[in-house]
Formats: sequence, structure tokens, C-alpha cells
Amino acid sequence: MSFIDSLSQLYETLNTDSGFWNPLVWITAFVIVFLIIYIIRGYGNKNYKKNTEQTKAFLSGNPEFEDKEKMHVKAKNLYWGFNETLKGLYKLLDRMHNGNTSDFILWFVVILGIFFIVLGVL
Amino acid sequence: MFEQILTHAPALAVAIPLLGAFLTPLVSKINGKLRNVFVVIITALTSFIVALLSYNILAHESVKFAPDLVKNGIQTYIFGAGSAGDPVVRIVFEVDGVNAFMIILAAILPLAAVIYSWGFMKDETGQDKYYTLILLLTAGMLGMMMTGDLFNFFVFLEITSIASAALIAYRVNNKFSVQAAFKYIVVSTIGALFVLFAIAILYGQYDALNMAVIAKSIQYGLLDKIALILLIVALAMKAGIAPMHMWLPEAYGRAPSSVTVVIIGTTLGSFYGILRVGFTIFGEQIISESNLEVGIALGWVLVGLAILTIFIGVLMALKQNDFKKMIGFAAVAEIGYMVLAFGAALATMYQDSVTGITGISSSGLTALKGGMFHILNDALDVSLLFLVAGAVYYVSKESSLNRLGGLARNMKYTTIFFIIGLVAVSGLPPLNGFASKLMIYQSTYEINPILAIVAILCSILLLATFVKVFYAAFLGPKLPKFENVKEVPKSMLIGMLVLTCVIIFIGLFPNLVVENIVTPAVTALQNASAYIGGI
Amino acid sequence: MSDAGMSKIVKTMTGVCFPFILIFGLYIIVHGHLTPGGGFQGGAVVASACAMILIAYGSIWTMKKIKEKHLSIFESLGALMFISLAFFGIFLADGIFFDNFLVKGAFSFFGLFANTATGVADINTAGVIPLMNIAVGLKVIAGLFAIVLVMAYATHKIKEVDDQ
Amino acid sequence: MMAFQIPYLAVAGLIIIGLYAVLFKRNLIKMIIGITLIESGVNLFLITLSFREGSTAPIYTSSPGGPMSLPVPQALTLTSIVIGVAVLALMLSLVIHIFKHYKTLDVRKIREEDN
Repeated sequence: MSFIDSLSQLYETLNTDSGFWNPLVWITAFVIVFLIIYIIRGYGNKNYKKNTEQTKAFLSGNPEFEDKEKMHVKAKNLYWGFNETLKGLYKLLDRMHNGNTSDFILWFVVILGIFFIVLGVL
Repeated sequence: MFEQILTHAPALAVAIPLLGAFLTPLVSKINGKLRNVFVVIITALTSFIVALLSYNILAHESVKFAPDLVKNGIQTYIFGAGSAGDPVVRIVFEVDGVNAFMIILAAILPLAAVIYSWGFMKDETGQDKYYTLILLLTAGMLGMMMTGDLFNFFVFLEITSIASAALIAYRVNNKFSVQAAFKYIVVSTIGALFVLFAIAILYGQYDALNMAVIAKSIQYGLLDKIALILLIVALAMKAGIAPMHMWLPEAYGRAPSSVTVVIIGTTLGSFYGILRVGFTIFGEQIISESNLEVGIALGWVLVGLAILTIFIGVLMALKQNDFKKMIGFAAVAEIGYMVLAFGAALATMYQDSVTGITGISSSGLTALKGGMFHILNDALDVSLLFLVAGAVYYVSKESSLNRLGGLARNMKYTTIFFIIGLVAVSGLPPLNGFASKLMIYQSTYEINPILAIVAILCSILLLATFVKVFYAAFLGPKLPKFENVKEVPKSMLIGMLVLTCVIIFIGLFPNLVVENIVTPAVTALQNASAYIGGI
Repeated sequence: MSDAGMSKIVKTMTGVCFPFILIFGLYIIVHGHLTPGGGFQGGAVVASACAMILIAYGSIWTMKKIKEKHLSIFESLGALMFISLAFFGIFLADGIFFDNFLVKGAFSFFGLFANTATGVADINTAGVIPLMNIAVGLKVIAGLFAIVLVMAYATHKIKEVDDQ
Repeated sequence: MMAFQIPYLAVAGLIIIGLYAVLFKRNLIKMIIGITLIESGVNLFLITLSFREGSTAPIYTSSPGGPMSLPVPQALTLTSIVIGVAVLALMLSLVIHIFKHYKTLDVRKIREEDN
């Protein structure tokens, strides 16, 4: 295997069992699509003006707060619905992650027991 | 020249960081800056030797620097006696394809961490001890990944545990880091003691500590089964497989970011231990006709644990509001993907009805490759994210996402690095995480579609997690308290850049990596007899 | 253990016993290759002698005499000596890491290995092994004493904070 | 032959008592004692493996002759003891720091709170 051979490997396709993946082809396709979109965008309406009402974010008609802290949605409020729906599951997970060192070791012993049963030692 | 170095490379890879570790306190007596330069040089030298060693083993026969040293894809180094010594009774480093693959990680991660710490640790006290421990950790990690001796493996495991625990507790004024370190040391000590117990059982049975010698003569009796279970479960706890993962997010989250990056390497070193035990020491017993059911059952148990790991990791990550703890849970989920791949591969074992030979099916092979590839990708992606989290902490002194926001306006480069890490870790094309996850999805889909569906779903949730981080920390209006925030120092950017470059390279040329690094590793992993023949 | 140390009787007796324990520990280190023991065991004995002084005289007095900083230098030196002896193996003799270069090759100052028959052996028969034992001993003495010293000092500090 | 089994029973006993202490004792110091008990159990196991009936310590100098017990497990035990000392020292110093911060040694209270 020469150096040229290894260079040719650079653009070879990765064959997974029933599929393939070649990022270079993917990126080329991506760039082409991007160019097409950019051209289409060029045909768009050009009446955009800076420093007018147009540039302001539309907050469902609510006024913008002066305080920047209040404008930022904090991490704990993101995915509120998701957390609310899975409340039961999260309660369980929180009880599992209670941070007690003895419980860490208890899980170790439990898994040890499971393995002993599965592999037929017990 | 290269041949001279390569002859001793396995020993030098461990000895140079050790020498550096013991010299660091003396050098730092002279000058702080000199010490930083010294540590970077030592780490770079180690990485260079490791890369050379790895190249010499993995490369094709005709482009090797020293083809004589590698027999059957394995280089051995016998301490104290050279080729004249009896390898059975001496300490042996045996580096085959799997080891050569794993030490690539150990070459990249500490280098990035050390360069990064130059800026990151600038204002901290006790830096001499910090660098000593980092180098010790590097030496331990490399030793773990190269040794061919079970007891030596235990010793290096303990070296890494002690060094990482001390480093996790580096900020002793923070009570959370102290308690995380305590939990880590308790968990890893108990894990290591059970590993030692299993080693003692094997020693009592076969009167040998050498992995190859044990693998040659191993039976599959009751005591061997006990040893196998103890080794796998104890190392699984050290590798952070659910439900024994609880120490991991806390330890990762509370250690300084640069330390976390190196600890990721040691965690994957424990994972390598599972592979070595399962595929080499017990390989010929597990993959054989008489124990086919047991092997398949083991595979399915691992798959179950993997699904649990992915699920818990992702769900907990989605809920966390602490930046680094969240990445820690994401790291747990990523480990789940590897276990899923290896478990699925074991579960596809079959016996050929014509020849009667047992083996892993072709989709199982793809799973093995995907899992192996994912080890590399996970380490790089998660490390990059941790470094970004460290950069955010460095400028804002704030680890809770609830109090962050709008940092992208002042930290352009860090934001770009975070986006790259985000894309890579959540398996979006075109970066490296996608390539390995694609292999895992496809192979598990052929084994059981439900596995692939769960894996893809959890990957989407992982993306959601990091989009949340991205929004909460980087987007939004410029907060008044971060008005004067500046971009992090250059050394930190370079540290992140090192990882980013490797990620992008692997992302763009996945076939190159899979063909030249991953496939030899998988071949070596399956070929236990070659490893046994190395002694 | 009070911070000011214990009674005069204890202090005097410690002073009497200390040299003997020291000699015993050093003996174990130096004879590590011939009799049971070695660097770690002997080092632990010496370090326990130092710990005895710490208990008898209190942590504040001991901290004044010897700093943890100095101990850490000794510790590094011990480890450095050990690893350099291992490195010498590469450069001398057969060129193997951890090679016992003193028993063969151009630097064979120390004759042969110990006679494998039973009987009395000489102290200079093991090449680098006694030197490595000494290096390990140095590291263990410094390391263990530093641990005990820092711990005693830290508990004293906590007590001080609690009292306020 | 029963006499041969006693060390192994002691090993099992030590490990189980140690695990019990780690799992069910709330005091951190007692947990550490549990860990040291497990360690002693494993060390005892290694030493027991090396022993043969009627053998002497494996030292050549002025040995009385006859069979000697295997030195390798003893070397392993020694290494394991050294590591044990280091781990013990580290754990105890972490406990000192934990006590400084939390003012308690109850394992249930040593944990993170959400921030």
C-alpha cells in the first residue's frame, strides 16, 4: 500500500452493513441546496428597512422588558411541558439519584446478583 | 532513530509521564512558567511516542517504521530482561490492535487538557501538584491500556483512581467537589478490590497473572464464571454503566474541566478492560459452541443494561440545570451506545450449521466496528463539550445554566466550538458522531428494530438537551452581569482547537479511520488466539 | 492528642526510643533484598517513628521543625531516583527498561546475584535492587510522614475554627 | 481437611462484613473501615493461596530447607497493601474536608443540592 493509495481512501465511502455514508457527497449536496435556496432568496421582496419596527422581535403583542434578565428564558423553564408530562418518571429517577454513596454500592451488589443468576452461578 | 524509540516505546510511554510527574514539583520550584512549558513538552513527547507506537502497529506492513518489532500485529515488551526473559513470570506490555486503538485516545486527551490548563489554571494555587497528578493520571491510563498482566492492570487502575480522586477534589473549598471525590474514591476502590479478588481467583486456578497465559489455559468452571462476573461488573461500575453510573456525573461535573477530559480517558480504559476480559481472556470460552447460550445471554444482559444506561443518561441530562453535570449524564448515555453495540454483537452469536464453527454474524461485526469507533468519537466529543463548559465557567464563574445567557455575543470562538461539539455528540451529519451511530443503528436494527428505535430516539433527546444548553447559555440578550466578559485566553482556545480538528477530520473521512484504525482493532479483538500467541 | 504535645515523660521516652526505631527501619530498607522487608516496610517503620514524635510533641511544634514542602521535595527525589535507575537500564547494559545493569555488562560493580543455595548472603549481591529499595524508602518516609503531618495539622485547624 | 477451609471462610466473612459496613453504616469513617475490611479479606485470600502445609517463608538467607511458600502472592499482597495505604490516606483526608464543609459525617447528608 503506497501513500497514493492511502490518499485515495480519503474520499472513499464508509460501507455499513446495508447502507453507506460519505460526508463529502453529503456536504456537496448540502452546498448545492444552499446555493439554490440562496438564489431563490434573491428573488424575494426587498423592502426590509433597518432600525424600524420591522426589526423588532414579535412577542405576541407583549411589550419588551427593559431588564435584560427578564427577557431571557432560563434553563429551568425550557422544556417545561416535557418535564411536566414525565413528572412521575422523574420522581422515580430522582429517588434513584439520591446521591447516597451506600446506594451506589448497593446497585453494584444488585447487578452482581443479576449477573450471577443469568450466568447460572447461583 | 525511530526504530530505537519504537523498541522501547511501550515502556517509554509510561515512563516519560512518570518521570515528568516526579520532576514537576522540582521544576516548579524554579519558575511557574517553566513548569508549564515542561509539562506541555513532556505530554507532547508522550503523545508523539504513543502515536508512533500506534502507527507502527496499525499501519500496513510496507509503511511501518520498524516491521520487525511487530509480530502478528502485536508488539511485546518484557520489563527487566528483554527478549531473554521468560514472559510468563515477568511484567509484560503487550500492545495489539485494540491497545493501539485505545492509546490514540490517551495521546490526544491529555495533550488537549494540558494545553488548556495553561490558561484555565492560571490563577489557582497548588499547580505543581495539579500537573504532577495529571501526568500520573496519564501514565496510569497508558499503563492500563497497554499492560499484558492482570495484576499490573489492577495497579494502574488504582493509580488512576487515586490520581483522579485527588484531582476531582482539586477545588477543596467547594464542598460539592470534595464529596464527589469521596464518592468516586469509594466506588473505584470497591470496584478495584473486586477486580483484585477476581484476579486472585484466576491466579489460584492457573498459577499465572499474564493475560495471554491465563487465556490459553482457561476453563469455564464455577470459579472462572465468578471471576468473569466480578471483573465485568466491577469494571462496568468504573466505566459508568447504569445503574452504577451515579458517581460519574458528579465526578465529571465537579472536577475542573481539564481534569474531566483526562478522567474520560481512564473511564474508557476501564471499558477497555471489559473488552479485554470478555473477548480475550474468556474469548475462546464465551465464543464457543459449548457455551453459546451463556454468551448470548451475556449479550442480552449487556443490551438491557445499555438501553437502561442510554435512557437514564438522556432523561437525566434533559432535566439537569448544571452545565457540567448535564454533559456528565450525556457522557453516561454515550457509554450506553458502546455497550449496546458490544452487547448486540455478542447477542448475534450463532453456530454455523454446516461447519459447526461459532462466530459473530456480519451485522454483529458492524456493531463491533460501530462500538469501537464510538469509543473514539465519544471521548473526543464529550471532552470538547467539557472544555467549552470549563471556558464558560472560566469567564462567568457560574456553572448553573439558570444564571447564564447571551454569552455568544462575547465569545465567538467558544460558541463555534460548542456548536461543533453539539453536532458531533448528538450524532448529526456530517461530524464523527453520526458515522459511528449510523453503524450502531443499522446493525442493531438488523438484530432487533426496537433497539435501533430506542437508540435513535435517545439520540434526538440528546440533541434536545444540548439545544437547551445552547439556548440557555449562549443565545438570548446580552445579560448585564456578563457585559464585560471577554473571550478565553489563547491556550484554552488551542486546547479546544486540537480536539475540534480531530473531530472534523474524523467526521470528513470516516472511512479512512474505520479502515485503518477501527477494523484492525476489531480484528484483534476477535482474534484471541493471536494475543495468546504473542507470548 | 493535644496540640501542645504530651507530658514531659512521654517526650523524654520518645527521644530515647526514636534513634532505635530509626536504625531498625533503615536496617529493613537496606537489607530489603536479603531479609523480609524492603523500601516500603522500612519506610513505614521510620515514618511511624516520625509520627511518634508528632504525637509526643504536637503538630504545631513539628510543623515548625519540618515543613510539608520539604518533605514533598524528598518524595520527588525518591521517586526520581527510582525511575532514573529504571531508565539507566535502557542506556546501559542490555538496553531494557528496568534492567539490572549493575550485575552484568560494563558497570558490574556488584558481582553476582545472591547465591541461590541456603546460607548467608552478602549485601552487595543484588545490583540495583538495594538502590531502588533506598529510593522507595526515601519516598515512603517522606510521603507517609507528610500525610500524617498534614492530617494532624488540618484537624488542628478545624478545631481552631470550631472553637471560635 | 476442614482446617484448610478456615482461611477461605475468614475471607468470605471479612468481605461480607466489609460490604455490610459500606452498605448499611451511615458514618463515613465506618464506611472506610468497611472498605479496609474488604481489602484485608482480599489480601488474606492472596496470602492463603500461596501457603502450602509445612512450608517456610520464602527467604534464602539462613533458611532451614524444605518447601517454601510461593513468594509471588506475597509480593502482590504487599503491593495491594501499599495501594491500600494511599487510598486510605486519601479517603481520610477527603473526610476531613467533608467534615469541614458539612459539619456532619452522615452519609445521607453528604450530597449535592440543586442550584
